[in-house]
Amino acid sequence: GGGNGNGNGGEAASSPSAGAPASEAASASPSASGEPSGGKKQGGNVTVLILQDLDFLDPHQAVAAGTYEVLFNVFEGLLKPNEKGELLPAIAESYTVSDDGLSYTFKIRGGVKFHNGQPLTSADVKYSYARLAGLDTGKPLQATFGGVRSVEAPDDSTVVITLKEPNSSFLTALTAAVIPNGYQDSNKNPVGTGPFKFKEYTPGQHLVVEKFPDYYQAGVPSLDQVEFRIVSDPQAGLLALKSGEIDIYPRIGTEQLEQVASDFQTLSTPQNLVQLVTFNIDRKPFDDIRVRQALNYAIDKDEIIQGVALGKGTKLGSNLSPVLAKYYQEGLEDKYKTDLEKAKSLLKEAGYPDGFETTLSVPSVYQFHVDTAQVIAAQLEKIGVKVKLEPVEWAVWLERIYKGRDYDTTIIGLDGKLDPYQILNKYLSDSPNNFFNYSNPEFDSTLQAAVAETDDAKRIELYKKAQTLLADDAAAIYIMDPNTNVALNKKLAGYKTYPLYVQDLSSVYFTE
Amino acid sequence: MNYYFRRLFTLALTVVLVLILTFSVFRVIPGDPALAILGVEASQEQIEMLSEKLGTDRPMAVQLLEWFRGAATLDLGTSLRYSEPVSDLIASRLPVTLILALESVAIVIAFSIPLGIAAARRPGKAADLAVSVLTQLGLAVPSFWMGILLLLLFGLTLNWVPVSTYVGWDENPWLALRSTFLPAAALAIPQIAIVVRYLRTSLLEQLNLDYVRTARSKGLGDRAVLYGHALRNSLLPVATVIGIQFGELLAGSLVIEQVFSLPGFGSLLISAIGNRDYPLVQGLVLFIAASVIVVNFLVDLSYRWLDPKIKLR
Amino acid sequence: MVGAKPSGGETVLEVRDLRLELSAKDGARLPVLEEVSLKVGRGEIVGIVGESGCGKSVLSLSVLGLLPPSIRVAGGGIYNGERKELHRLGEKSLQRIRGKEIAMIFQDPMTSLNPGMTVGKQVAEAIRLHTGASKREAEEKTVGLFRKVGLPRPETLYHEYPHRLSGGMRQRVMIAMAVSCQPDLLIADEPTTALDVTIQAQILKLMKTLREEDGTSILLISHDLGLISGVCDRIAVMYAGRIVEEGAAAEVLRHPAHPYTAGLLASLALPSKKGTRLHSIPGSVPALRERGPGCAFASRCPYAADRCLAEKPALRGVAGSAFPRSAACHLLGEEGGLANVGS
Amino acid sequence: MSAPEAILELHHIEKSYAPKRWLSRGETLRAVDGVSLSVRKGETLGIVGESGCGKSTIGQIASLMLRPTGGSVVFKGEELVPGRRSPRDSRRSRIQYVFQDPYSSLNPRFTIGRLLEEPLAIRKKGTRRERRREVLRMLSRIGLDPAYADRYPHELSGGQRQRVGIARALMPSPELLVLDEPVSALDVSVQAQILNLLKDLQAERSLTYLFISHDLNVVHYMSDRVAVMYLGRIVELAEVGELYDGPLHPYTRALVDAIPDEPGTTPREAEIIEGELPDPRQLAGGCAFRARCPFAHERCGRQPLLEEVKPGHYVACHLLEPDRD
Amino acid sequence: MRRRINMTVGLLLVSMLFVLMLVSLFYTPYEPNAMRIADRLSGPSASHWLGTDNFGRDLLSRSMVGTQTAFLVGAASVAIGAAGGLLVGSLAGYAGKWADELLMRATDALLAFPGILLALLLVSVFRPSLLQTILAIGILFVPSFARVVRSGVLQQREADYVRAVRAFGAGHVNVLFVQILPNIASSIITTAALSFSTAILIEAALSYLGLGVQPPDPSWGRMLNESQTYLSAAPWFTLAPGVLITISVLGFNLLSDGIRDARDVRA
Ligand SMILES: Nc1ncnc2c1ncn2[C@@H]1O[C@H](COP(=O)(O)OP(=O)(O)OP(=O)(O)O)[C@@H](O)[C@H]1O
Ligand SMILES: Nc1ncnc2c1ncn2[C@@H]1O[C@H](COP(=O)(O)OP(=O)(O)OP(=O)(O)O)[C@@H](O)[C@H]1O
Ligand SMILES: [Mg+2]
Ligand SMILES: [Mg+2]
Repeated sequence: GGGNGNGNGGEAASSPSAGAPASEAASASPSASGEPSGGKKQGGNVTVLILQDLDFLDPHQAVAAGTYEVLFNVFEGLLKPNEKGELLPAIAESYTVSDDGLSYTFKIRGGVKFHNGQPLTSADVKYSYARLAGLDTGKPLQATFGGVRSVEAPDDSTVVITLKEPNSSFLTALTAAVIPNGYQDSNKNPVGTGPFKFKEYTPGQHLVVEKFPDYYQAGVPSLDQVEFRIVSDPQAGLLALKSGEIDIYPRIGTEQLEQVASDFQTLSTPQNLVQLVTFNIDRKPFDDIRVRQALNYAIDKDEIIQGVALGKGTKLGSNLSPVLAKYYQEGLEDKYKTDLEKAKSLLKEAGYPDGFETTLSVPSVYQFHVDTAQVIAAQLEKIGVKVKLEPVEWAVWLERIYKGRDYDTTIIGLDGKLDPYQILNKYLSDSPNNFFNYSNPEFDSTLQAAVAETDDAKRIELYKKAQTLLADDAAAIYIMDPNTNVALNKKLAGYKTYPLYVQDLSSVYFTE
Repeated sequence: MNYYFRRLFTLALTVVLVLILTFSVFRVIPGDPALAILGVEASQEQIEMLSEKLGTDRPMAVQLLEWFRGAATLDLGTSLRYSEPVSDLIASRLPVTLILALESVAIVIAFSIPLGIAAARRPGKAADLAVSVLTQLGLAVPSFWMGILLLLLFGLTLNWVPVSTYVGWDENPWLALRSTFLPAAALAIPQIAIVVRYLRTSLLEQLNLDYVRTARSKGLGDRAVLYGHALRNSLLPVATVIGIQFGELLAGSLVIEQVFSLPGFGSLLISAIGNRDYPLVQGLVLFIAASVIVVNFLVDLSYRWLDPKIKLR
Repeated sequence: MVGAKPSGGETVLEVRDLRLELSAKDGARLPVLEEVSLKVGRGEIVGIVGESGCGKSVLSLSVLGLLPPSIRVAGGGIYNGERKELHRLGEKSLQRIRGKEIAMIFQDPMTSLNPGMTVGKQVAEAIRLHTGASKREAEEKTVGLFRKVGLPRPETLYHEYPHRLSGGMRQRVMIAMAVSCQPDLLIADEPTTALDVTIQAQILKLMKTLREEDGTSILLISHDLGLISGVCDRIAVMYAGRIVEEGAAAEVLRHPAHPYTAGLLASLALPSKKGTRLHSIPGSVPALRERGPGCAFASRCPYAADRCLAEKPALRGVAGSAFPRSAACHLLGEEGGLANVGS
Repeated sequence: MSAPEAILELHHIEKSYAPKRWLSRGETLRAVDGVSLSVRKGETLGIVGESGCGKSTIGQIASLMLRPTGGSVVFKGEELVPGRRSPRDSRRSRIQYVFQDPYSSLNPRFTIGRLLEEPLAIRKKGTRRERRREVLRMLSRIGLDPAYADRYPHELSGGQRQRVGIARALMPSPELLVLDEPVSALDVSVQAQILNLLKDLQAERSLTYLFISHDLNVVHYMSDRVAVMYLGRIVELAEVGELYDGPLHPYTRALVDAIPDEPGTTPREAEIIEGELPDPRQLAGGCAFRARCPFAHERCGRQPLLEEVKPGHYVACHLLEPDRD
Repeated sequence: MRRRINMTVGLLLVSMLFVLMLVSLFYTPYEPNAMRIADRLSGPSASHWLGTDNFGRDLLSRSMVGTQTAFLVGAASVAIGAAGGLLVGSLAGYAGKWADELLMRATDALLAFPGILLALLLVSVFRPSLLQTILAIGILFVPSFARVVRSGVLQQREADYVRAVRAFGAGHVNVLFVQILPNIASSIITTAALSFSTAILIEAALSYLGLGVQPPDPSWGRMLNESQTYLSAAPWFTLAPGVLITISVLGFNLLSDGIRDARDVRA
């Protein structure tokens, strides 16, 4: 995923599954906006801007982050993340994990209804998760369900899920949507159990949802109807906001946020995203750690944060955002404090006294990255590294660079998850997504140990060590976690920001 | 008869050429539609599964043939990205682009004919010079920049027109017209300039022809000569130009829709190209090319009405 | 200077000392016509001959105020039968005269009809304009006119577009249009030049018939002396913007008074000259800008004297001729005796 | 009918124009339909006829500029295939063509000198110097000041341009000149100059002329023999005096009747044929003149052949058939 | 009068831009890619005449360097279009028959296709970049040049003066290059000038869509694209590139008109 900037961010990493074990509460994600003075008013219609169109209405097929963001209001899983990244029970009332960590038993909440009025039973859960795990076909619809051995529904209110091997990050997968047993029409007329129910969808234009009166949580939601309107151009979005045509503009550009600050409520929080410059470590000269370190020393992250994000970003030193405070290894951000002399001498040591030429490929759809790339090119110039910018189409980036690993350096934003394993596993030597070509046996064993570890404190230590290893190896240049900004109508209250790519409208309400 | 046959044959040939062209485009460019949909987190199995489901794992030639077979029965296939029939997607975006194009054509006609006449009536005089300066400027300002300027002026500064809200044609026709007025105007301005220039030249040419002298020698007044005789004959090249413009307007709307964030063909096509959603791209290209060609064909037919000399041989 | 043939002395058109000036691009004022005088009597056919560019067309256009904007009347006057000063009339009054009192036919029947309107409508338009006839009446009258000018199948022809007609047919349509409101005068500017030999003869015959039946006066313009000499009562010979000789057709041709007329006749490749060397006029017509102060023909004239180069000769009566005639040449004796020039 | 002294013979020349556009089925136009003709050395053969009857087509085929759809061209006993053989063939340059329009046939970007030099330069005859000398000599011969060599066509008068056109055709020293309406675009007073020049040149260089015109007087003046064409066919061919004094074909008669009277003579009562020229695309077959002919009867539904009715006088008309019997 | 005005103003504007381009090769007030984040989005001032962009880069310097891209794209694509058009057009016009039919149908097909759409598809085949943009626009121009050349050749081929030299035995090469092409040169030049401005417009549109010239290559269209984010905050950002596009298109259009008028005079 992208960044904040022009709202182009956020699509790169796009698995909807996220979460952390409910008991293990995550960090201090900032929540609700400043409570306005007026009292709460029931009802009302709200229009929320979204930047891209939806890919599928079927939550099991949908992969785009932008879709998950919207469908979050319509669907629920056994568990549901809150604004702090903690997993709370949703359809499930409670659950237990067997000692071997292989078997999960869920107790279904009573009185949960689907939008079509049908009451929810364990059969629906079984159908949904078996479908996701591909138990019939042998091919899981979602990778996170790959480790599921079986899903059983011993009675109407109990579901038992068995894994092939223990996995501490599995619980996050259970935020996946539950749909009615045997329901096939999700793409036309999605039916879920969330606070809002689907009303209509016009491709390229909007998706409208309305209040689901039978939602199991009383008084939720407050709004009668929410329209997610697709406005792909930020300038048009700004105009629409100003003219009152939309009420909530998530991921508004930083420039624009400042412009509307006086007339709107504004929020700006880290979004659990890692923007980084990656090296193709298999290629010369990046196979030499001194070169990678030299480039790290040459970069001035503060200048980038100033220039591209207007200061609204958090400096990073490894592949984890401080949003996940519990796992976050502090102090790595300044490991490679800008030092041009050191950078030059490292280059000299590596045999490049006059620098070298390289290509920085950047996905052209993300203006934020394109901008960052321009600043980086200017900074590297100072140590004699000539950077040729190569803007590539997103589809080309995915195929050639991400899958094909055919590049020198590239710049991208990697979406954060609620669980560090799912963030860091790209660096495993045998990971199909290891487009860095990073390979460090010590890192591999550390991460493997972390995911299998059941002890909380030990696991945290292992994850921190993994981060440090990445930083030591200068596996990439970790730049920042750009803030996500939201501008809201001043009459609205109760809006929560998540360390995830979601819009939660269930808590939003109008004030008098 | 023969004429129509030949025309239709050429038309069909043109469309097929255009389609093969687009298809080859997709043959050469890198980018896997399944990957484009699934993004970075997708596993290899997921990609393969999706490719199989989309049918993109088959050889290109098979896909092309299949697509043509479908297109022959007006089935444009299913969008890879939206898994909706391409024809439905086109239909859902058509009103916007069509209104935009038609509104522009209407604006073009409404403005260019009086301006052209004003310029041609007294060549070299003040009105002519003014029109000529205006048309030169109109031609030179890129329409999307004109759109930005209009947006800046009428949307941001004056707040005269709603911006960025596209109101459905079926919801409120009046608002729909109003919300597309600025982009339509931005699109129309360069085209007005073109038509005015053609009309002026053509009218001046006609006014210099012998038959105008004959008409005057009958005792007809200036207006009768202009409107009754010269104008009609000079509309012939203008009709051609407007026919060609329809295509330009359709294409121009691709760009202007981006400026005004209108949910028309433009955003659909650009995202379809980005997503390698080739049935959608093919469908859109086919549709646009076909409409351009059909409009040009209609213009050809209007020749018959405007110029009896052209025997449709 | 009265019409030679029928009906007394009534004049339908008089041009007196007309001078037309062309404003050139560089601002120069060039005389296109100088001191042109001409009368057309009722029922008379008057021919004007002269080479390309001598001013025949501008003369005819000036009568109805149809001159191009770059050419204006700079002297003299044009009067119709009622002695209205046509050159002073406003556009509105001229419109009432055009087509009704004075009508015109142009050289090229291919381009002189509106290609986008049926020929019938084009004729009916003129009728409705001047007589206020209804659509029906105008159509009936048009069909009648078509029949009169010898067009086949007049009813169906009414609805045809010009391009479906041959040149001769189009010229007949033009004539029908011109005579539709019984004008006193018909000006025909090279009406047959674009037509084939056999068709030319047909059209000239038709004009003659019109004069006989309706008494229409005709001003017939041509560059072909031989062709119109048989049709005209009187002819005027123009050279470089001036009338150099004028008189009864037969006399002018038989005894040309002006060296130019004589030279022209001598250079015609007539059957009688077979086997002999043709007499030719050396040089070519001077361009507008090259016209000096003297006689424009002087540079080509075998008899040119010093006076001819210095001074423009005026048109003067020629004595010793059965009908009134005049010529503009210094060689004519003071008393206007015929200089015996020519073959 | 070829005479022994023939320099150029045309045998059954046909030229039809197929409809231009691809896939359209319009009628083909037979511009020339079976014309045979022989031109004798040193004579002037005139061709008259109305516009579109195929005069220029014949002329261009005769000068090998156009390939006929049928028939052959024989020059001095040797068959030449127009358009097909090597263009630099020296025999080809023995026949030259003079265009009707003296303006459009001269490249506006070339000087007169270069225009005249071109025929020689293309054939790479002589050095530049020699060619230049040749050009200047030719200029003075046709009555133009050598200074004109550096002028451009638009600086010349019509008569001067036509002189240049003729001069250019003479540069390769041809034996036969095809003159396609060489004076039609000129003013009467200049026509005579050109006609005189042509006569002089013919005498000087013993040229043979194929002289095309629609002006019967000019043809009469120039020609020894005259062929009359009507819609792609020759309808009558005879010595000039005989043809004008005793035309046999009704169409020739109409043409001759339409000649204006000589100024000053007593007017004749001319007979004028009615009707318009038919569309050459829609000829029904048979005698093409049938529709306008006052004497037409059913025999005229067949195509009449060009037959010799008197020595040297050929006519294609059914009316004359009984005469022969 | 009117004629001379077209020519004069056109020449004036074009040569102004040309001089600007030449100057920009050696001198710009600032290094066009030098960033000064502290100065970002500052309005026009004495130190930055046209203000700065979102990286604090000097807009005047960037606009100046943009002329290079504009001229390059214009000249190169016109060259490609003219060369291709000359080849196709003269082949079609001169060879005639089926070659003509084939080539003309193909150009018809290309022409039936709206220009921008075609350029868009072509650029996406070639991947967006300066070179590919030039190629795409160049290909786009081939049909229009081909038509001009073909109709010129067809017209001239049957002109009497060409038939005359052919009668003297002139070869095809002579006829095409010595006789015909000089006489249709002016219409080719007119088309070229017009295409030049079209090229600038299309490049701007493509770059505006993000599909044409890519950073860090300077391009006016790209600048417009970047400026749109800051439309209300920094309206001057959009002005310099927009005005420059307008001026250059205006200049080349006027020049094209001027050439055409001049030709009319001689005819
Ligand atoms: N519209 C015009 N603009 C400028 N000059 C003109 C215009 N019309 C005529 N002239 C000039 O006026 C002079 C007389 O022209 P006019 O047309 O009367 O000649 P003409 O005798 O009719 O010749 P032709 O036999 O060729 O028709 C010519 O020198 C011509 O160049
Ligand atoms: N290239 C061509 N394509 C089609 N038809 C042609 C072509 N050239 C001539 N024709 C037709 O052939 C016929 C004879 O033409 P040609 O030029 O020989 O006639 P012409 O007797 O010289 O006429 P004019 O007196 O008008 O010069 C005409 O009907 C003409 O329309
Ligand atoms: Mg005239
Ligand atoms: Mg001819």
